[in-house]
Amino acid sequence: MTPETKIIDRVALDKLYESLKAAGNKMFAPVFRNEQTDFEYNPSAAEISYSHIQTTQSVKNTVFPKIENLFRFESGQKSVELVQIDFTKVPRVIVWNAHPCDAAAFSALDAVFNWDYVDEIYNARREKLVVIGMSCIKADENCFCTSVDLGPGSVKGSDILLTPLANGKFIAEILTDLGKSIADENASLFTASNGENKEEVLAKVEKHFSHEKVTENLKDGFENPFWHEFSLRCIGCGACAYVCPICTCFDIQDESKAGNGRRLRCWDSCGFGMFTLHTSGHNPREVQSQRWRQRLMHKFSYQPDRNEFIGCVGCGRCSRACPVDMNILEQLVELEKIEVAAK
Amino acid sequence: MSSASNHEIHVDNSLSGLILKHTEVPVQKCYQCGKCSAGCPVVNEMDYPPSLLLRMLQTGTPEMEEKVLRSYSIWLCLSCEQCISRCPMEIDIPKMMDYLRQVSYKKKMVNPKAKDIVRFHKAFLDSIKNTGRLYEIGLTLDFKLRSMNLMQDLTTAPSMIAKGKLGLFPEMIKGTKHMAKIFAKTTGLKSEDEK
Amino acid sequence: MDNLRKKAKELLESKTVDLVIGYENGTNGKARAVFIKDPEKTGKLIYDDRCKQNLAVYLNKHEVKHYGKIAIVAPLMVMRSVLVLVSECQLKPENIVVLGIGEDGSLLDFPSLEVVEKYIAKIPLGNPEPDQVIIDKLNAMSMEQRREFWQNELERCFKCYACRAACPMCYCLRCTVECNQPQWISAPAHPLGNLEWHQLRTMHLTGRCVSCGDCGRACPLNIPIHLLTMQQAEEAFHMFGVRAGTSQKADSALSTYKPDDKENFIL
Amino acid sequence: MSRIGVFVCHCGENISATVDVAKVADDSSRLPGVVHSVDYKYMCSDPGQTLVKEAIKEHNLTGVVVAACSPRMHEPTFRKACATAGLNPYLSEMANVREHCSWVHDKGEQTTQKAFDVVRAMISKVSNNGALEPIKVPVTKRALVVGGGVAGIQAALDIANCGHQVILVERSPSIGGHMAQLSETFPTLDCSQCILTPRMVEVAQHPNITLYTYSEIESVDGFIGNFKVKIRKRARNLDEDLCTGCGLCTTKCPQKKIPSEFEQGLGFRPAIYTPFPQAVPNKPVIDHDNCTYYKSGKCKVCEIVCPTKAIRFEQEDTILDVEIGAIVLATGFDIKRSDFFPEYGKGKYKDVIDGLQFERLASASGPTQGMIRRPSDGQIPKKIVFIACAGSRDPAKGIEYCSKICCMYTAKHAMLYKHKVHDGEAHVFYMDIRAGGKMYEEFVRRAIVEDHVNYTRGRVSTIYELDGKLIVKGADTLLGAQAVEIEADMVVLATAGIANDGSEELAQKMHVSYDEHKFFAEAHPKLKPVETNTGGIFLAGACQTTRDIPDSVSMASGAAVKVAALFSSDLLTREPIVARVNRIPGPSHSTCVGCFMCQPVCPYQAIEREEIKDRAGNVIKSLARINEGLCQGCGTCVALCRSKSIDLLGYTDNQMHSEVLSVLEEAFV
Amino acid sequence: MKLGIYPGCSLTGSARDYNESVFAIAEACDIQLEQVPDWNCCGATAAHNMNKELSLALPARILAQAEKVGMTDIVIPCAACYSRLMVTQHELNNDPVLKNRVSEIIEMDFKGTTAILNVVQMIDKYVTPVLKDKIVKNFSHKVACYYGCLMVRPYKVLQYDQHEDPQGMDNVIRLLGGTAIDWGYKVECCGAGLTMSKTEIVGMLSGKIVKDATRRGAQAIIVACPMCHSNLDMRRPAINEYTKEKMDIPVLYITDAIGMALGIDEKKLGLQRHFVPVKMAEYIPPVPEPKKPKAKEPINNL
Amino acid sequence: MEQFEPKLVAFVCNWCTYAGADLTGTSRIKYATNVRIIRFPCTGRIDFMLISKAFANGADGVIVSGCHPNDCHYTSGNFHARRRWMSFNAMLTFMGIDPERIIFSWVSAAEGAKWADIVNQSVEKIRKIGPFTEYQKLVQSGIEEENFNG
Repeated sequence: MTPETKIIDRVALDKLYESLKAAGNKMFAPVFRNEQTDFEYNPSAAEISYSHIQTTQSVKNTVFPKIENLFRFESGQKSVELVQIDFTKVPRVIVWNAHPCDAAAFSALDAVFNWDYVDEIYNARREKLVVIGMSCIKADENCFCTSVDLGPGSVKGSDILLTPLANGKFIAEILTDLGKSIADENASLFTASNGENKEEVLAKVEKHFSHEKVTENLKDGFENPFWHEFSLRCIGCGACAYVCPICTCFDIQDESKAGNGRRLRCWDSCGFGMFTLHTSGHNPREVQSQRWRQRLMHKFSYQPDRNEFIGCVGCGRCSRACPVDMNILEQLVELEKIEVAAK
Repeated sequence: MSSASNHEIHVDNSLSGLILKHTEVPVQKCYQCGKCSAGCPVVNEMDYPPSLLLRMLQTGTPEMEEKVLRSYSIWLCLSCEQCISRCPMEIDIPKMMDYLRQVSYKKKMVNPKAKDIVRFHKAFLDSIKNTGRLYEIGLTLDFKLRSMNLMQDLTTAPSMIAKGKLGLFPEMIKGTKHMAKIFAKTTGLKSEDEK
Repeated sequence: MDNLRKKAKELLESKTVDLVIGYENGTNGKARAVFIKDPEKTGKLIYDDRCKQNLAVYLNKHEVKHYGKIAIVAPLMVMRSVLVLVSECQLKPENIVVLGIGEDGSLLDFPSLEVVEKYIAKIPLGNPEPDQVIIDKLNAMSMEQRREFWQNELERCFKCYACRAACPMCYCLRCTVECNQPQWISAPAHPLGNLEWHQLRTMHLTGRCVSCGDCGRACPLNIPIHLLTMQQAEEAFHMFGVRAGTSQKADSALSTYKPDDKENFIL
Repeated sequence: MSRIGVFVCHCGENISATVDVAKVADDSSRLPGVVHSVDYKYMCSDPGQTLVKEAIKEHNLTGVVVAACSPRMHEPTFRKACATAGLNPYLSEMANVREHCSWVHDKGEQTTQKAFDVVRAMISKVSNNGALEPIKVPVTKRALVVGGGVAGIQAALDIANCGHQVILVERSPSIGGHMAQLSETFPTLDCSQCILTPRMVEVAQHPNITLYTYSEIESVDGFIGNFKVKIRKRARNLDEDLCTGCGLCTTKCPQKKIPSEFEQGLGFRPAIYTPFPQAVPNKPVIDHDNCTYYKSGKCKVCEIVCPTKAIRFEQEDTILDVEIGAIVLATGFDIKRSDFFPEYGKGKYKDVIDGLQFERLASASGPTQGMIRRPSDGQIPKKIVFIACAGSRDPAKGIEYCSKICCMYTAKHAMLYKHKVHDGEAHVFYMDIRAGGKMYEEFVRRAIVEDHVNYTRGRVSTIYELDGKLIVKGADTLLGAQAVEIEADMVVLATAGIANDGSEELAQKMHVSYDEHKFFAEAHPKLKPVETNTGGIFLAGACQTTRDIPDSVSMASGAAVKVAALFSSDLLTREPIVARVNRIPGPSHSTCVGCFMCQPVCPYQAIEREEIKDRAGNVIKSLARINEGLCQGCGTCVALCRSKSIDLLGYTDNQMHSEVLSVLEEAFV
Repeated sequence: MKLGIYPGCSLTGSARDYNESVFAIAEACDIQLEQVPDWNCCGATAAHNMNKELSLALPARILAQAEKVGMTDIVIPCAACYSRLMVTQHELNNDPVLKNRVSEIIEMDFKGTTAILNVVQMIDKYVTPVLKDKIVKNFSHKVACYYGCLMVRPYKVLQYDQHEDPQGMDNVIRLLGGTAIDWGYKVECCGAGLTMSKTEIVGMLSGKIVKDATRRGAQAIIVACPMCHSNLDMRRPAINEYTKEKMDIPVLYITDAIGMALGIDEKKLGLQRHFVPVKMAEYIPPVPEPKKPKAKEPINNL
Repeated sequence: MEQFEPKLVAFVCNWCTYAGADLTGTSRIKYATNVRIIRFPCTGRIDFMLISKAFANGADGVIVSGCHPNDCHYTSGNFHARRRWMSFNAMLTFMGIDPERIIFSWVSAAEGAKWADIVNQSVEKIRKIGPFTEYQKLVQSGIEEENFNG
């Protein structure tokens, strides 16, 4: 469809939110609580934060929850019976007020979950997902979306992208059919655009590096001493992976009692020491530098290779969450500069 | 069998508690064997032998503590370290005595018989404070004046001078200002140049 | 700071140590860990109020250990962590030089760990004031309120294990959460799994926590989990008279006992 | 999948009166893994056991649960039954439905439900059981007694009189120990040698006792019932069969001025000598360090005079290999010598002596024939100062403890002196008098009241010599710590009793634990005072702490009974309930991180350090390892281990975990 | 051979003689002694009696001064100063906070790495090895070596010699050809710091020492401390009052004895400055031992 | 109203409390049926995690019992256990989980009657406190599936 642009004011926006919520959609919107802003299911319109730069966690929880059941099982004396999950019961989820980086991340997730295996449950959730984006008018020193081909006003991944104007109103770019249907259903809340220019209000995010150059450098960078040098500080926690909108490592667990239970999957991280431990005792990524390398290589070398996109949207969450200041931007800038190790 | 054996001695506000806190000398450890008193060279001149002082402190009663602080013994102690070198409980009595003297002096409870000793120490320190080194004639005169005991040593001094053992003029070190500062910082008094 | 740099340089130049672990200026006005092998680079070292990370966490890191003899910039909590690690055979005393930092930020000269012990013996140990205030507040609440508080806090945990990774005492090769025969702890980050995990962490740090607060600082979700271990540190002291990280040979709270340990709940 | 058989016992009506046993059996049969389930009147009876045995064979069972009485009662019965039927006995468990159920509850559904829950828990546990092999130990019925003092003599005689072989090893050339050196004994003042020497002779003549004197323990391997001991029999340079003990060699030896060990340096002996006239065996040894022949290659006077030609200069030490079932350590104690005390002259004053030296002076067989003479000039001392607590209760000197025997022997010494030198003055400096024992307090009072021994409460600071007198500077703490100075002719220090020289080394060889003062550690301070934490090794006498003769003798008899009890059966079976540190493949080898916090927890010192080395021999890792011979299976280390690297066989994490889970399944009450 | 020296106040005044003999024997053995620059008084007994920080700061300044010019070894002839400096260095090395505090007080860096030698240690290390060839006249006298308190105590800090029966000076005397007697007052206190304020007590304490040495037939008392020397030598009137007889046993520094054996001029050693005249040269062979009753030897019972 | 019947699990040591409970049986002293006994070699073996597991799996109360201090068959297992329980108690209290649901006791092999008392008292106590629902709620909540199934 051809995108169209409308205007919506704050009061109408809140009304839009409440009406979507009232219609039985599960709303996922950012709230300021516990000294940080993070997405929550179904907060009231008044609770929603519009002033934050970045939430602690990403929105991947909507399609790739931190824990989800894969199936249930019940055992009799002789046999075990599987009970499948009814995917039709997946509710429609509307991600409200997602920044362009988060919105863009869904396409990366789509690629991962449909690459060599089509993940039914993921797709079931994804199909029911609506993204109402929000352009960034503020950014901080950890943001680098412009370096990964995105930007504070990037429309990628949003069904509707809002951009707040100085006068308190919002530009609403209706980008997809899904977006259009929402706008049409609530047409009374929107007014026509007067040619407001969103570029004027967007945050300025400097381009720090060329990701193409980084990808190129990484091709022969497996044995680069860089990894050891730059990962000494890393303590091997999973904070970066857990807040990342694109990281998708997971673990599969069975939980049962008296023979009945469920198989579930939950988040994991390639940064954990035992992530790649084999039964034989061999661990191909034995030390942290190898695991850190894996994280960066995966995002900037393997994924571009395999799925033709970079596994990073420049949201800067990992740098903010890192307890030991493993700043990814700093490292990418270094990686752009670094000489490829002699072959 | 293993068990943690960190038996700690309780620190309270009694004098023995303060001693423990400030000098780490555990008065409560004394079991009154008397070996310190047995070996003390000046025990016969003391009003309370060292082991008795420890016992008095162990009682923790204000009366006993006052007696200790007003005692002549604490000033008479020569710091010869004989007691600690033989004490089975390794109670550092000289260190304790140092502390008791400081408290006794601060609380103005110095035993009248010990006034001379205090005067001498003060004269000694003043001498260093002013010149950086000990000026023996100055010290002697100063001390005599302070103690008003002008006749004592009248016989030795002239022969000392004769033997070349007393310099008539004080030796000054270069860092006298430095010394004054050290005194000021440790005694809390202002040094000359800061006034 | 100059003293610190000078001393670090001396140690590297004289090859007394192979590596200096300290703090440097990080990105965005933060301070962070730095690893220096080259004496010429000791100018990077800093020490100020931003230097809060417990650097001892690196002493058990494979790649760091590999360097050999290490000097570590050590404010009190690092000193104490070093002693805990020595007492738990994770660190050889001959492989560590403690570049002590006094309470006023000055460099303290520690010729040996014995002197570190003596130094610590003279310092009143306990939880940092602001944390203790919160602990006291929690303790003043009713049992119900406390449960609610912790349930709300711990529910948010998504098990990134930053708390574990940041703690110098969490050095196990295989954490109990990674055991699956039996599965002691539910692996997923659901409320029960979270509660079990934090109980486990708290119990395993009882009498071993040096109250550095790094677990809480590391938590990306700002869950005040450090209060749990800090409270236990205080309890271990009250109940057993044991403070972690005061001696190289410390008998830790739970691996020793006194026949006259006092409790009031056993019938 | 497990194949488990469940056997529910009625125990007559003991169980069936309150528990619906048929229902329990029936419900159990429907549980996953259960292939056979029956109830029966008396499971422990022969036909009952046959039921179990047949079911094992018929249903090819992999596990058995017997729901009956307490396992403390019949666990061995059913394990044995399983074993006869070819099922590993540790694959059977008992569910206690009698003591813990039918006897304590009334008849009703709930009681039956409880019985079923307990059975279900045991089924769950047993499906996680592993086959274990009981640790079976044949018992070699020969005891080794180390140390030939009064405790060793008593233990050896008691064991030998039970009909068992005993090897008695003594380090010095004769048995007798310190007791042989004593003059009289408190509180009866009877002659020590008179009561000891008959027992020494009895040892030598006992058909069940093999005596190795002048011998030491070289090494000990093995474990309870099966120790392999190497004994170094030092060369006496003598054909012991030929030697008649006539003593001609000793009288003719040209070296005569060697300080005698037995006389505590107060007398002399030649280079070929027996330590004292009543020595057992009464055969001399040659002291190589002082023998002219060994020093210069000439002399051989002894060889020439020996009427039986028994001297063998070329003889060498021999190592004897012996198999031993139990060991009694009776290595005794030693005392600090006067050179340990810098403030008392550090040994430079000849007339400052220790208590054992005084014993020799007072002994009728001693160097002065019992006359109290001072060592420096042989004069009879007119004033003796006895100093108690010399070294004891003195943390600065490293000895915090009370040596226990000094108060008594000091009183005895003062008394003996007063009895021998009537006009002499005896002063005792003491700190406290500890005279707990039958007739002990009375004895001390007698010294003070009847024999006018002057007791002063205080410690002596220093002693120095002046004009042949010893100036003793002490204080009288009962007089306000007044200084006391005594000019004495002789000073006797009641020096601290300490662990015998080499006891640490011996303890390490034996793998028994010892305290910080190197005294051997008992297994339990109250309930196992003669056992060590190492099975099969027992303690007697002063090697555990200083103690007097009656205490030593009673302890020796106690140890002898322990040995006899151990020897009462041929085979010792130990349950294989021991802890084990896990092993995993690859570079980690184990999940153990080597924090060794488990070590202080183990009461049996069963946790050792194992070093994992690479091919080049570099240590890459230290791991905890459980010595299964020492482990008693309490499992405290298991619960303490943070990385869950230790498990307890028979009570594994898996077993306990599944038991807890299944006991709480479904319908509970 | 170059060594640092901290003379201490008394060596510039009442113990000038000691200073002279130390320098004289050093010169004779090719040891150059260089004073710690701009040294100050160590504070002696007075400071630690009255003020703990001061008692540490004063010695710390001295050591810091030495460190500043790169002196690694310093000799301290005065036993009191020796003890104070050793104690200070020990305490500060064991307490980094106190070390910082004291560094701040003295406004100087204090490392605490100086090797501190007392005079006997210096003799052992640098004089004894060359002594044999230099002795011109055996010091064949019977003397009592007196160590006093502060050279051997506190033992835990000083770790010097056997603290109840030190042998350092005795060995030197034997090396010089003399006899060192065993006596009861080797490590007793002479009264030290009370010399001015409680002279009668000093008279008693020193009197006991002098009397015991005399009674045992010593021809001189050998000391290595200016305080001991002044109490035993200068306080004779008080001593005589206590002993009720005139004591004329001279008191020599250990360095005097060495100097005499090396044939150094008495004036150069400063012997003329001693109060009790030293006429050692006149003494010919030592007095024979008083005959003891013949010892009965213990009987060998074999 | 039907009376609430609490579920209790008892972790006991083999040498004292298990034997004590046997004595209760041989003495035919009656007590409540609500308890299930699990035998351990020693209180030192009892991992605090097992107590957590019991609660997570539906126990309303846990009894932990072993030899009196100084009576441990293995010398010191109960001393170590005591420290562990002291710490565990302190932690639970701080987390707002009232440790009153865990009943610790020393019961010797001679104290058959005491064992019956302990069980009866414990059952009464837990009955009064009520079922441990808070804990069991935790077990089921938080899974996304529950979220989308409403």
